[in-house]
Amino acid sequence: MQSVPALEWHLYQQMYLIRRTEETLLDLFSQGLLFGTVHTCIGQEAIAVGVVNAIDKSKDVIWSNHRGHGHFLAYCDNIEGLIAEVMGKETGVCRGIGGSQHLHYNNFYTNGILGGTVACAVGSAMAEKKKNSGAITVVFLGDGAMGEGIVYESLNMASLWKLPVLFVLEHNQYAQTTPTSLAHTGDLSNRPKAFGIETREIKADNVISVNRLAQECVHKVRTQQKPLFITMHTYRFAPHSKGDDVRPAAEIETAKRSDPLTHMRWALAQINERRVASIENEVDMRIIEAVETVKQQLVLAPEMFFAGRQP
Amino acid sequence: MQSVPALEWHLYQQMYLIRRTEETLLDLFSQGLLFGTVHTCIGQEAIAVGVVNAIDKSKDVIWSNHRGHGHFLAYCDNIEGLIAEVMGKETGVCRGIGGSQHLHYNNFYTNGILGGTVACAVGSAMAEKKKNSGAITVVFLGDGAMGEGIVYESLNMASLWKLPVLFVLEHNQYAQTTPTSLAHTGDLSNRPKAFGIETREIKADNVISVNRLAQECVHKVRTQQKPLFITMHTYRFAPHSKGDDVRPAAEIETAKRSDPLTHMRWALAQINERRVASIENEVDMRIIEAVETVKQQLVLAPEMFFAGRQP
Amino acid sequence: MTTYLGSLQLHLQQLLSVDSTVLVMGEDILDPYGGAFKVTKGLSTKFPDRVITTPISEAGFIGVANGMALRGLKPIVEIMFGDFITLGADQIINYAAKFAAMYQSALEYHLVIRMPVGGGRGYGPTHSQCLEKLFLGIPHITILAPSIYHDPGLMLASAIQQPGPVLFLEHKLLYSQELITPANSPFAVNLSDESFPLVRLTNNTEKTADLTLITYGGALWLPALLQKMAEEEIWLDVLVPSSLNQKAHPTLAVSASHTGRVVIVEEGAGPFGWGAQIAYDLQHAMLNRLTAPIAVIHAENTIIPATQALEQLHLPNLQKIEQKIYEVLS
Amino acid sequence: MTTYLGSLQLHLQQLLSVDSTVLVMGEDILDPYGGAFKVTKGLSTKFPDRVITTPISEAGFIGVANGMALRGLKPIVEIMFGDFITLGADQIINYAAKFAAMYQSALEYHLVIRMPVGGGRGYGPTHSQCLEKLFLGIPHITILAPSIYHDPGLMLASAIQQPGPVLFLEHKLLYSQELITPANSPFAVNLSDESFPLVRLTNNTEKTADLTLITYGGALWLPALLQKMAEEEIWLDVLVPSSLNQKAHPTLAVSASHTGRVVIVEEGAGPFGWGAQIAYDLQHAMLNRLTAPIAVIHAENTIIPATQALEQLHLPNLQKIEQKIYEVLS
Ligand SMILES: Cc1ncc(C[n+]2csc(CCOP(=O)(O)OP(=O)(O)O)c2C)c(N)n1
Ligand SMILES: Cc1ncc(C[n+]2csc(CCOP(=O)(O)OP(=O)(O)O)c2C)c(N)n1
Ligand SMILES: [Mg+2]
Ligand SMILES: [Mg+2]
Repeated sequence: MQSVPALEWHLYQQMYLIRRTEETLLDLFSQGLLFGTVHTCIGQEAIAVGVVNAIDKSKDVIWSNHRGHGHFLAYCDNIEGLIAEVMGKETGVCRGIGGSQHLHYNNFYTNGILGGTVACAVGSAMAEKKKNSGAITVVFLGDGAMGEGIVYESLNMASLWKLPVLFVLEHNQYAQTTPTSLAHTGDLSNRPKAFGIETREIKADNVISVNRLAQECVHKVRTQQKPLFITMHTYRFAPHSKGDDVRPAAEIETAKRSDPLTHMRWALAQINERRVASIENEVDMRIIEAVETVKQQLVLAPEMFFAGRQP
Repeated sequence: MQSVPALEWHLYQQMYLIRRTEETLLDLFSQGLLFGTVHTCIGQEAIAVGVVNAIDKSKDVIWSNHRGHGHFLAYCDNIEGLIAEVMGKETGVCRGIGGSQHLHYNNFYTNGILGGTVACAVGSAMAEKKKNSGAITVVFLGDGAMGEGIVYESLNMASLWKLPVLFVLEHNQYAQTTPTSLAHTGDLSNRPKAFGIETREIKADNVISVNRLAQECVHKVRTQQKPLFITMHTYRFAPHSKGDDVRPAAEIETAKRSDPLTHMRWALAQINERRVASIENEVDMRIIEAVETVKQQLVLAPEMFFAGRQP
Repeated sequence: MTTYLGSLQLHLQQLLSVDSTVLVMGEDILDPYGGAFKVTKGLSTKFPDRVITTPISEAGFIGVANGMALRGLKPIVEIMFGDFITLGADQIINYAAKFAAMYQSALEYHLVIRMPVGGGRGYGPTHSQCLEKLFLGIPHITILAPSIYHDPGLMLASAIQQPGPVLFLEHKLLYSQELITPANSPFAVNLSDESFPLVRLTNNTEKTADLTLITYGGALWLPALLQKMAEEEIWLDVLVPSSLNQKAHPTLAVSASHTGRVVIVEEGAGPFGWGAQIAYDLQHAMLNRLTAPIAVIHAENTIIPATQALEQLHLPNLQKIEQKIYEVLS
Repeated sequence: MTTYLGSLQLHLQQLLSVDSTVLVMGEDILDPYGGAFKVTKGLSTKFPDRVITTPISEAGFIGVANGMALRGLKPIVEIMFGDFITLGADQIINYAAKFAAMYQSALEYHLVIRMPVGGGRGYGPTHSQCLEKLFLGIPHITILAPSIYHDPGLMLASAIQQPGPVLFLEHKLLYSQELITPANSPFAVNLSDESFPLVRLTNNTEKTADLTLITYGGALWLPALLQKMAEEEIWLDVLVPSSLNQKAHPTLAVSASHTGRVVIVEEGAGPFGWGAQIAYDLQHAMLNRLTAPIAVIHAENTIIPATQALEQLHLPNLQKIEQKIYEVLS
């Protein structure tokens, strides 16, 4: 039996946890137990897990987007805080006020408005540099968000001011229902290059390779104090949010053949199938428990929320 | 005596007219006869004249910016309409309401807000393409304006939709008081390239070469129905607007050695000094007359202007 | 039966059919998806050249629409959620709204920007706002907000003929609603004879009303309110303008001078909204005839919470409105 | 003698001296130029690391400031002309204003956005506006507008300690003006004891005032108006708040309930401005004590013309205000 480093088990555990948590959220949605919007990263987990496990969680800053559950769970493993938030309970990380698209926890931030997060990320990188904290900032954005002008303003400033920010483009070929070819010209990686930013590119179906590349990049950003941009080619298996999928079924099926989760499961199962099962079992139990707990929880008391009103 | 095509005399005449008109505006400003802001293109005339004389003035569209007098005069030769506008008289092309930064005449448009004009230009190119008018759009922007995100949104759309728009970057090395090195990274020409747009570059001190390149580009844009981006390296000899110059005097002096006006004058004078003098004389007279006429003119009657108010 | 959505879809089709200068732009508007709220459903199949799906570049494509409008086309732009209109603020305020007056030119300029607004779906702080207050009082912008008592499609058809930029607000909760007309309404409904009509509703056509209620847009609480008040024998004169960026419609003052009591309801959060100006205009027109201070109800002065129960409490709702009516009547 | 500009310069220097987390960003703010209106003059020489000149990317650098503020720095951002704030609307409304409430977190978050506003210099339609109405009524934004009766530098120092984003409006005509204090004013001046004080001015301390005049910001016509009215024996109680994005200061209603007559003057163009809400609050608080309708004067409901003579007629001016006062008094 070949020995596998603890890291790999950990990365698999996180990917599985994200997948199952999001599947659970979709179930809860179908059951009418959850309201609003949910954007899952099913199929893209290798990015969240690979990248977030490359940073220093004690100090580095993350800016995520509308599709942020995976980044969040990889960052803090707080299943209950996330489910409660999405279900609108007071125990959610933002007490149910932000919801799925507006998460904040320690150094983790998201916003439901595309593009602007990238400027904020450049700002947090600048702040940490000024404070000499040694922290870097990672910002996740989609191919669609590359349509926003503020992204280019931000690339320019990050490069101009030599800021420690790692841009992670999750290129899943679609923005909602729009294929990249109807939204962009040229290779998206050329754009950061034009602003003097070094780039990397990877097919993000193997969490180990993603993590290895991310580690290299994080190190570079931290030591050289300048930005770097990684394009991660990926695909989401689930609809944009719920039931709004117009992609060809065959295309989705083909993409699923490079499911990062299945592949890693297969590899690890070769080594220790029981361990895989036990990891999964543990995660399943945690999620079930989290859901049961959250179901019992309350919505934030109105007087608590409205106390924060402006006069 | 060597024969020189009529075009060259015409280009010189226009450059001279622009230079003298703007010097006159600065004088009027100093005399307190004119109020607000005036941004002159003194030193950059070869761009306005070279490019605008390459288009089909009967149908092509121009979007200009805060530094638009030169583009305007090269387009329509309307000295009186411009001076009156800047002096706030009812005979101005916008009846004195727009002022120096907000000009419109036939297919010529400007706005005092940087960047947004580029999106409008892409829109006018799209409109003319949809209408099959055969018209192209030219948009002038400065190196500073390349800081605005909407410029990149526009480059992307122009390229994506294959629109007949010619971007002309007047790279005068400064935005107001800020040298390019404090505002941008990398070579600005790489940015349009990253959006799949073909680029050209020229030192814009010779109006003939500028015009030749512009003709080639206009032809290409019109026949191939896709965008093109020219970077014109230039320098302004006068302050940004009035008295706000912090550039080293020596730098300005050096730049003046490649004054496109002086150079062409010298070349033409070799051939026919009297003709040069007579062209200049005629222009001088026209400007003097225009100023005298405009001075007598009135401000738009308040009831005329305020009739356009919203209820 | 016609729904709000159906009317918009129908009239968009007609507009594109009859006028070849009309075109539609926005994010994800192509078939089979047909836009986040389905308003453009079927359109790109029929008019592939004039239905343009855009990159996620709200500022940019509003700018593109500006350029098109100046060159004689009539773009109808969809902003996927009204909350994103912040990104187009410059193109609307410093470009679209200024062209005609700034150039002093009799421009043929037509542009409509459609956007779904409002809460009630648990979409959270950045996908639920009514941000029209951003543009109220900006000269030369027309702001329209058809309710279910208006015909939104008809209004859209008029909007694209209107000179200057038009912001066209569609409350997201209305799409699935059946339109209410004098024929199918349980309450008396009247529409003024204007392109952007004022609707007048009452729960008693015989009696003088006790109170003037003024609102616009979503207002799905209205039928229940009329019913409830009728049960209490409180007679309401309800006025629902569809054009917002102008001083109070004269009929508002007429009604208010009869009732002397006015409640204004708007969904936008916080003060400084539409209602404040309408209240100003009314007190200015007929101070002496007011028997009670004019009251404005708006959403609470904070962000819109994602969690449903709190969202309901955040927005103006039946209970808050009833209570305010009693307060003003007492 | 301290000018408005001098006060801002001085306090900026002090702020950067005493608090190493404060930094300043904007276009063309470095020495020797020191910004389009010279507010940052001298600053970059003293604090080269904390005075950052930016590309022309208003949305982007407000976003950068947002990120910095979330991470514990206190950025003071300059927008060269207030008209360009449209480009930052999304970062202000959907980011800055939402963070604290949306994240339900006791964020230490400080951000001030300074901007020169207003007309009178012939800069034309896109460089002369008072666009604060865009942000009035947006929850969780503080909007400040020091007049020459306030100390703008002191207010700036308080502003950067204020939680949440602050928009700080500096009327461009004020920079060169000497600050008016109780000591050097020909009229009685009082400041309330608040960080963002309400100023009270009167042309007669003995008599009960005939009319309450409420205004903010530029208002350079004020001394001449007080003088003129004094000659006519019309006694004014003038109230000048410095904090705008909130309901009427209680003192306003107190004054209005004594005089019964109120004129509100604001420089923004068109209706739906600050004055409408203040008028609403006043009629709501004391309808019975109003002897005349409240009147609001704002700039004309159109763009600001470049030509000077028309610009003067566009803005609220002495003559229009006088006339309105007579109207309200009669
Ligand atoms: C400014 C803005 N415009 C539009 C939207 C609506 N929207 C949310 S997600 C999305 C698609 C984003 O695509 P991409 O960036 O590729 O991310 P993905 O969903 O593929 O992960 C759109 C259009 C938004 N949230 N913000
Ligand atoms: C959106 C916006 N931001 C800032 C300004 C103020 N401004 C006017 S011109 C200028 C410098 C522009 O530089 P550049 O684009 O290089 O043109 P140049 O003046 O050199 O011709 C600035 C900052 C503006 N008009 N619009
Ligand atoms: Mg995508
Ligand atoms: Mg320049």
